[in-house]
Amino acid sequence: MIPRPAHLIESVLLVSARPIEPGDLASATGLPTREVQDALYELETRYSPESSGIILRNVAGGYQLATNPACAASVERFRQELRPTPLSNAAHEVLSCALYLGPLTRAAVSAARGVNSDAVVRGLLERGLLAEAGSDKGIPGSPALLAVTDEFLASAGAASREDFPSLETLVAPEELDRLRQRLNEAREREAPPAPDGV
Amino acid sequence: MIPRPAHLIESVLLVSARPIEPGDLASATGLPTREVQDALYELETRYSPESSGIILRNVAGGYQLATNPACAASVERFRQELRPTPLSNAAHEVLSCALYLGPLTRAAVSAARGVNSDAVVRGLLERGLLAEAGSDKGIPGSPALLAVTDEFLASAGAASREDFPSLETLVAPEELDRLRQRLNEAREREAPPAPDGV
Amino acid sequence: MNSSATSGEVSRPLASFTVELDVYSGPYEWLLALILKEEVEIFEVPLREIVDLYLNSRPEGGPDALERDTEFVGSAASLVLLKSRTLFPALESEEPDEEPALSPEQLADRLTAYLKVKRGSEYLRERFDANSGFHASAHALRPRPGRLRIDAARLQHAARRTFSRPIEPPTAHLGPITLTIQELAAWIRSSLVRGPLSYEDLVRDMDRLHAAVTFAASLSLANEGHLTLSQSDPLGPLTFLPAV
Repeated sequence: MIPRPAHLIESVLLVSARPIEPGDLASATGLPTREVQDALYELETRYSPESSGIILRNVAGGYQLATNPACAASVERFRQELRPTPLSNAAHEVLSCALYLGPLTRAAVSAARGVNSDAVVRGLLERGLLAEAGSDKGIPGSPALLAVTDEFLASAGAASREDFPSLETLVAPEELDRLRQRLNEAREREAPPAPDGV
Repeated sequence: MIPRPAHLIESVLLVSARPIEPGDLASATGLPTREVQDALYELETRYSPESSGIILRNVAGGYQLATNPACAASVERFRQELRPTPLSNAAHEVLSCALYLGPLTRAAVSAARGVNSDAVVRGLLERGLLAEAGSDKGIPGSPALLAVTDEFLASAGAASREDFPSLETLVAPEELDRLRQRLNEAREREAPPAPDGV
Repeated sequence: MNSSATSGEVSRPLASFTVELDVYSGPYEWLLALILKEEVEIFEVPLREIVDLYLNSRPEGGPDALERDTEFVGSAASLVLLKSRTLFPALESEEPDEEPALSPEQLADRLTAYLKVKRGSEYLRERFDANSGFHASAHALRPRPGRLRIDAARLQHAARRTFSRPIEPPTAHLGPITLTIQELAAWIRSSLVRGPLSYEDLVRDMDRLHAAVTFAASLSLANEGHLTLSQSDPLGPLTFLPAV
């Protein structure tokens, strides 16, 4: 079954929390701009405040699905009841990297854990437990640095990072040396030291 | 303007990535269960694969809005993300053990498959498709029991654990007969019947 | 499935080749280390997939292209060998039977049970495939701040586990193979002319890979009836005896 243009636009709108410009809708769906416009007119009727609990908003030059303000009370009650998903072992490991070794890049988190951790990092950013805090200018592409947030501290019942036992009390010195060496090696792979005389 | 029940439900569904149980929809919207059910029927038509790029799914004991798979290419192009690596044969076998024979221990999974499965189990725990659900007190060391998760049900598009055909229907009786016959033949080849008079 | 291979350091040409497999994702070198430490089951490592990943991500040319390819071929060959070693049936027969032999009925029951699991897994694959195109709403609300409780003890445990994970570059164990099973087999046979041979003496100066190749060669010879393996205790010293 070939989906109709309005269906394609609708599905893309569901997976973006931010407004999407018509040009980006066109390139995602492969539709000509004209068809994108027609589909958006059609969706404005389908998702109007009179006919739906979900509305199509045109904000800041882009289009976005949002809840109908008339339904705000239900949405807020739902939010009050929302139980957080428990954190996985992997999430605990990534958080401990950010807490003890951070701010650090995604690549450094992966190097410390020994497995690609990008998906776990994305989840923790979405949950507000990690945040990007500046970037590492010493590495080509200046990748973002990750740090734990105040929300993380509050969730762990800590007033500050000093409330956690120090790294030295958790890990033996030779293991710490190995860890630092692993991180250095990973960093050098990303930012090779300049050769002499340059 | 007082919103219609279906609109209230719709707005709450938009703000959850996870399936919501009918009871939770009722308490968020303040609607009686009966009205929630009626509204869900109405929304199943509005968000059916034929009529929309957004679909109402009944999975893992709840209801969830998700993109229509027919629109997946546009969604994935927009996100610039690849689909997660498909699971291996080994992973599907371990999940089949947990679904049909579980909850069961790691050792029981390995015994059923005839090969150590700990690494595969670790991967599935990390992906959230398996979880430890209690432990087997009858075995020394009380090893953890593994069970499939709601995430598993959602990934399989199943409303509940009962939403799978039984193992007996998946294996045809003729196939079982053939297996036994092959075993008998193999046994006879290994230990040919003694010749007469010996 | 993602992979990448870019030029790395001169001494470790595969340093930046990473693999994403079901059982492991991360640097290829570490996968080798984990296999040697038996933290990853070689049975579960799809060797063909690794080769495909390497070929697909292999950068054209570059100053160390030949070295990189050689290194990869060497390590991949080692993996094939290790895998075939673990699949060798003779290995089991040298150890005392831990499980009593299965009766034909028990064997049939066990295979029937496995067949069912297998069919169940095939059904699940179809089901997962059919449902892989759904994407959930990105408009999800976060729970109110403060509702999540992070357990400090679990966090410390995670830190300890992560920071003391024993990972070191393992390629020293896995130099290119310089001896074939045939060469080793010929060597073992000529040494056996002088009488029984101790496996431990034979491999004393070898690295782990060559010791494994030697073991594989001795299993081949035993299988063909050229020698007998003798081991009085489980995991005890192993002696090769000339075939009677």
